[in-house]
Amino acid sequence: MSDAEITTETPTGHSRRTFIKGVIATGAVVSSSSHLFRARSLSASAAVRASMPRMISLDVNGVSRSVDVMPQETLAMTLRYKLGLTGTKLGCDRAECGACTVLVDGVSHYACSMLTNTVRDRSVTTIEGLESADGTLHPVQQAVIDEGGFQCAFCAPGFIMSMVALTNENPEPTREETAEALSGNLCRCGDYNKILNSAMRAAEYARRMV
Amino acid sequence: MALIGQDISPPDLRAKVTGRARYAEDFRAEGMVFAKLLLSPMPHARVRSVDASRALAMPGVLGILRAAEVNQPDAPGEAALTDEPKYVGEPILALAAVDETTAADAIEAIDIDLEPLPFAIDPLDSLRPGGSNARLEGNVMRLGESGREWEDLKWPQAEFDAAEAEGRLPMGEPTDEWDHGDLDAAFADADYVLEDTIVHQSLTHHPMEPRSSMAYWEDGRCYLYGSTQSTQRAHQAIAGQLDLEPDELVFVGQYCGGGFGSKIAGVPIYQVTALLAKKIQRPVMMRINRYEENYIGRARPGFQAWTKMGFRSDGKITGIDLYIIQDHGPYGRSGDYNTAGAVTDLMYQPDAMRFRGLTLYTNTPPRAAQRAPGGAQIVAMLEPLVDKAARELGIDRVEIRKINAPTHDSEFGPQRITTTSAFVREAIDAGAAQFDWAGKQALSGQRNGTKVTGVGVGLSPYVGGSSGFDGLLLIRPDGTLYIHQGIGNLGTHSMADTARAAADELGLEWDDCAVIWGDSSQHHPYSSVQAGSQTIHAHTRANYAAALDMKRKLQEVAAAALGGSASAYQVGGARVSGPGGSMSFAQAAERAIAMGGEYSGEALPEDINDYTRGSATQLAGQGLMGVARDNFSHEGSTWSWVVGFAVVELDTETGDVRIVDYTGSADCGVVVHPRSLAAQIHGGSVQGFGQARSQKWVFDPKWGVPFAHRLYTARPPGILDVPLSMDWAAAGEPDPQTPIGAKGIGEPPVGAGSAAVTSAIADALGGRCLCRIPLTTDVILAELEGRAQPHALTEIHS
Amino acid sequence: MAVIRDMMPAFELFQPTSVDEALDVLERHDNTWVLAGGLDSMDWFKDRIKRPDVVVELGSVSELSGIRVSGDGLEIGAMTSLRDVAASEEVRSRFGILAQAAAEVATPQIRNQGTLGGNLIQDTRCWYYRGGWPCYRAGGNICYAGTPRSMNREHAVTGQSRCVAVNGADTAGALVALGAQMMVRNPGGERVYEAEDFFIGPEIDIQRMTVLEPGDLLTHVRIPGDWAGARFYWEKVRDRKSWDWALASVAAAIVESNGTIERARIAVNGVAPTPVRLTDVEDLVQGMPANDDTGMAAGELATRGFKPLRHNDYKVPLARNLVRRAVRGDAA
Amino acid sequence: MEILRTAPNPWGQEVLVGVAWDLLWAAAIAGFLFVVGHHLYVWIMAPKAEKSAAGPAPDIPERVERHSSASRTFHWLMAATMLTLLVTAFFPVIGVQFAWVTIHWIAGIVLTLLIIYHIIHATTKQDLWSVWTGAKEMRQAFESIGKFLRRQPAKEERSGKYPLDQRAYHNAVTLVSVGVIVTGILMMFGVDTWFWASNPYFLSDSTWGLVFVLHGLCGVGLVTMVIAHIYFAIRPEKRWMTRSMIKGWITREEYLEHYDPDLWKLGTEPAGAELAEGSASSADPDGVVPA
Repeated sequence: MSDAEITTETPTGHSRRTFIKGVIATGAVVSSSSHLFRARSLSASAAVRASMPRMISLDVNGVSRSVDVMPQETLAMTLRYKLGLTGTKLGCDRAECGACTVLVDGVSHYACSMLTNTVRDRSVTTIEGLESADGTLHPVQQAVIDEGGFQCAFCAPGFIMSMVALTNENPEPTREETAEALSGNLCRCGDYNKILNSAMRAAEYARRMV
Repeated sequence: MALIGQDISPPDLRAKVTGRARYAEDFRAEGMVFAKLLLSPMPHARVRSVDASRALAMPGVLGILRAAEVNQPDAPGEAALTDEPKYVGEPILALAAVDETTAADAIEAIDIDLEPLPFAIDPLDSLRPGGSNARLEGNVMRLGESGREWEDLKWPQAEFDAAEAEGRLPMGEPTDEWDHGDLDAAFADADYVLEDTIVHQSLTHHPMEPRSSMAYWEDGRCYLYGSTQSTQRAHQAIAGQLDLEPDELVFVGQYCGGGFGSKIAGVPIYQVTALLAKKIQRPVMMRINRYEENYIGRARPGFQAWTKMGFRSDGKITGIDLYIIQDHGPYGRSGDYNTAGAVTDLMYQPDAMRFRGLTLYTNTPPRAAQRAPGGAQIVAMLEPLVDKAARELGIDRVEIRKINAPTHDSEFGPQRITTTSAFVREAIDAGAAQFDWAGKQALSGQRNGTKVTGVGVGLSPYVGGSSGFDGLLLIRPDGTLYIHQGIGNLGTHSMADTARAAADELGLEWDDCAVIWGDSSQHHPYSSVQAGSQTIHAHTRANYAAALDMKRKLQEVAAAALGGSASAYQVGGARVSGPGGSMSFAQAAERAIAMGGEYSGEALPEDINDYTRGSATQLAGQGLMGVARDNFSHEGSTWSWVVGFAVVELDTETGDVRIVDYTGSADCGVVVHPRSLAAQIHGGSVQGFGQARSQKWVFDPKWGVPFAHRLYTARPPGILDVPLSMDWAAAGEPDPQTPIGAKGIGEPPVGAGSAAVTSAIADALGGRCLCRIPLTTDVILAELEGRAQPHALTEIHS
Repeated sequence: MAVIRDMMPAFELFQPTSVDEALDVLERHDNTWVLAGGLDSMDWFKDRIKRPDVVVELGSVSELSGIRVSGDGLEIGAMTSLRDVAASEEVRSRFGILAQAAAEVATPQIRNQGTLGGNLIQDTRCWYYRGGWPCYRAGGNICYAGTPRSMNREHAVTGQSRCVAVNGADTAGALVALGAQMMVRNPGGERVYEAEDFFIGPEIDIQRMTVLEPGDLLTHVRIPGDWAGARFYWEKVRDRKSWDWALASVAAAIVESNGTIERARIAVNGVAPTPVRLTDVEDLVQGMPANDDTGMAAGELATRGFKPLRHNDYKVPLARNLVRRAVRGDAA
Repeated sequence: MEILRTAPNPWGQEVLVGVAWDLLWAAAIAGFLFVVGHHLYVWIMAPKAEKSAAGPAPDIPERVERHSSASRTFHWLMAATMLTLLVTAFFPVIGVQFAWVTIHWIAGIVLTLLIIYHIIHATTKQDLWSVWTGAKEMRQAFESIGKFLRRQPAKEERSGKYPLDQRAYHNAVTLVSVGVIVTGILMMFGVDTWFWASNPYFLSDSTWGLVFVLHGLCGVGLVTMVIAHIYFAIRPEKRWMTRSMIKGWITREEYLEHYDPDLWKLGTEPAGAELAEGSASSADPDGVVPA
């Protein structure tokens, strides 16, 4: 089975129409997202002091995007519900599991536990930003595929972002350093051995590319 | 080359590494709004009144759903919403609003009056004279004339006093009991008899993906996006809960971010999403957060147990007396304790055995199967005791396991059944060789500064397969084989791996196959739940059966088109060839559509499940269909085995333990997908490490409120808590009772990992078995320092 | 009354670019909250227990970040990330225990975002308190963790005063052992505290962990050169090797000559509501050989008078053995 | 102003947890306003009272002993513990941080012991009723108030050893002190002492709330009372009383001026002496004598 088929949004069949009618592909919803997740809570307390602009500009995956955020909004929520970037997962929303890991100026952060307003002038990379425009996978992604990847893979985007951060910082990590670098991500399937194998391979691929 | 036995890339992997894989919370619908739950703050209460007027008056609030509006099953069944919450965190009502912050603010604005009711957190407290029960109906259910009946079971104070005096588990009247052989004679025959009370904690499943869901209604049909282990069965179950016909519900669950038994089929809370969406006529997203997942996400039942085991001087186990009190939670009926009895009998093959037990309802979150339910607990509890006997009798610890291990025709359990195959000794030998048991034994007790090394071994069996499900295949005119899979996609890759049985039989390359999964509108066959290690066994069989059906039809289609007898045609290389020539699968598909009847699915076999019939009917006329029920013989009960070998380093001054080496070796029949098997062995074992070392529940006994509701307080293992590198092996002997020879492997590694670690820790402590799980730092340090343990042996939630 | 989690209540956000501006915002508003890395804070907000009207986020105050040599010591801005503290060559080469302690906080992502100041002033992790129970620390009348039936495995074995919560800051013990000073500013000016005086126990203020009052900002940590290059010992014992607080930790700076301890500064944390500096032990070991006997005597003295609660007796031998190792001079 | 504080208990039920510290400020302000108001009143508008005629005083010594040394010691010890209690209780509330708990409960125990001593001493050795308000005192009070309201110049009644204002103050202090002491003793079960470990479940959470509310209310009440007490102790026209509490005696003139020898027969020491010195009831401006 080729990879291309995998990424089709829906399998073939006559019910495809129903599917598409009902559900909006995540990427397409951006322009009309304000009704999904309001910019300002309706019940927010009244006194609005003009401390922060509401519309801010975010640099996500190399693209500058304008988005209306609440002061208390986390980056994970902005990415997932305002920018349609659902690759960043919410596993705990408490900086504990790492499924929401993104890179901010190349450094790994828990997107669930940083305010969107704190990344205004910084560049954010999510799992969606790793693949090249021509479909070439990032060496880390390719390494994961070549090692047979994750199990349930809900943690995968976070782990992959941590691996990217590691390969950027340390081109020749030992297995121990790799484990340490990935210790902010949790895999409940317990697939750590394969994850470490993937990360070691990723470092090797990254070295080869340089 | 046959696909079975090869490493292949699962078809969903690219989506998983690019972030395009869509889990339930990743779906969006136009006009989607958000739901939030109001959870019970009390362990047991009755809702006196609810005043939602302030909440409903808030701008953006769209409606609430109360318990009366959802299905309320009879006790001990669980409803999605309740007016008599039986644990802290149980959902009482749900509210929808245009955004989540508003929904949260509105939940806070609901005035609810709760009447606290008596509650029980520790099962033993409920058995004491005058102890309170978790449920108004009673604290246990016993098999009576009309099935299970409620009972308010109390044991005499004298039993508690006696138990305390003897430092053992109180053991009053059980509700379940079975035995075989002459136990007294067995113990009389024994040269060494041990007796211990052992406690095993309850622990939450905590899959990475919480059970979020999204639903909307269109033209009277409900569209529900959820996370499930088993798509087809979830579709059926949820339709049933919503009182819908299967074709009135479209259920989509393409990816499942972990389940481990907690999302086997329908998830109760999905009803709430669906009903709320119907009520307010808007698409509803119910984002379940980790805090809520802790409560409604299921957990493994804990055991308070006692055992007496007799050993002959040659290591043969003569008799086992086992007593288990199970901590059940407030709903349903978990059979873990009974399974634990059967597992014990199977793995140790005593001449005589008695099992007694009971399961107590408690006001703690609901229990469900968790990867090797019952098995994972009992092996971790008993294996260190077998070590103790081996040490006492001067027998090698691996050897004593081989001495007692069952063979293919060994009987076990109350019904004295046999297994389909038991290559236990082979798996042990393969693992011991891979791990270098003989060499690593030398490390046992070795000291390096304050660290002492312990080497452990743990054996773990579990049920590994069911049968009787359907396969549904279609070759479309594009020449591709579409393998319809009703099992789920929770990362074991069995969604792809079981499909190989069909691909291999039809001689196809993997690139010529497409797996259809995860969406009820894509027509799944009736399938096993993806739980209990069933799928690799059940669906290699079902797909193989369908492939045989398809192969026959290909031959007949070719014969009809090209002439000659059908049996003279060969299938291979995406073609069917014979005396009259050769045709491609694509051509055969066209031809089958033209021929109609059974070839294109217009006529269907009698014995397939109605669900499959419905799906096949929908697909009829679109290609050449292979559809069949798995009618292959299946004599005996299918069990798989994993033996774990671990090395730990225990710091004698801090009680800190590091697992530094681990090998798991399996008897799971034919190895279908080596890399996936390794992942199952290692992943399951890692869950076992967490069970043995860190995960546990804590409740405040006065208020009945739990504390381990965050990941950092529940403490599942992280990447630094496991060895840097792990190894595996497999016996690789095919199971004779299944055509592909493969048995399931999901369950047994958990117990193997846990037991190997508890065994290794006991070894590091010079053979002292602490009889408590988890073996946390404080427990180990208290033992090393000769100080009182932090909690009484029988306490289960502290 | 409902308990609802994970959607933060609305607040107004300020992102000042200077300390003066930050202090000004704090002075002009009521019910304010200072956000450093935000990891502890957001927990409170998401639990909807702390509900500030105004949040002052300090990420843009550049004068609060960075490590610079000051005299014979170092001055570290409170907003310096734990990652930078752990990676700093200056810190690693001269004040190794601080780098070690910072490197063992939680996880890489948290260290990338969490700050030294935030780590130091984090609130306690007592689960009764964090669960929103109306305990003494939360302004109520009961220490729910201190009853004879409470679940207090992670709680204090010493220094309890109505409240039995522990200080969870890994870097705190290290800074006490290094004799660091905390520089605090408010509109009235700057105050400087010795590290050990910066943390206050419930006997002084049951609702705070440090001397900081509303309107105060911890701006810098100054580490004197006194202990530069001493033999350091840091160890943190925890249930999980990442994302976990210490069951107990020890931080020690010891100067030896000819196998004899010349002077020592030792602190344990995770055992009391504040990091505990062991001045008695420091006096005891002075002039004694760095061996297990001295270590044992030091450990025994360190834990004398500890009053374990129902579930945390193990912390007594644990703290004793950690001090013992620190004095004995195990390879960390 | 917030008076009581409630909080959700672990089951989400709202329970009382204590008084709001707004009350402390209210009490302090009330005390301050009383002081200022009273001072202004005396200074500007109080009607001059006639001096009561001193009757014959045949056997009055030059110095009349008003308080024995035991009584004085008691009074000052009590004053010290009371101030200690108030300082340890309220300074932390207003932001002065120190380790107050142990000092507070030890001072509380000292106060309790002093009061037990005082009760025993008063009932056995002293004229218990000389400091309590009885029907006569009540009548006197009503008369005074009536006069005040009619703005008649009040003739200063010569009193027994303890004038009405002192008696009333004593009663109020007794009530409030018993309140803090009883609740304080209960609260001792919430802290570790040398004798027992704390058991916060000694009472239910709602009962604890009530105990804390009562303790808080009484404590806050004491703030006002102590402010008034100290104020009167330093007022010029009352200094003779303050002096007597230090030195033990008053002069013959003072005796004759303020006391009715029939009501205070020399040779008996009435109860409550230690408590009531130097004060005037805030409700009874009539008791005030301009210098």
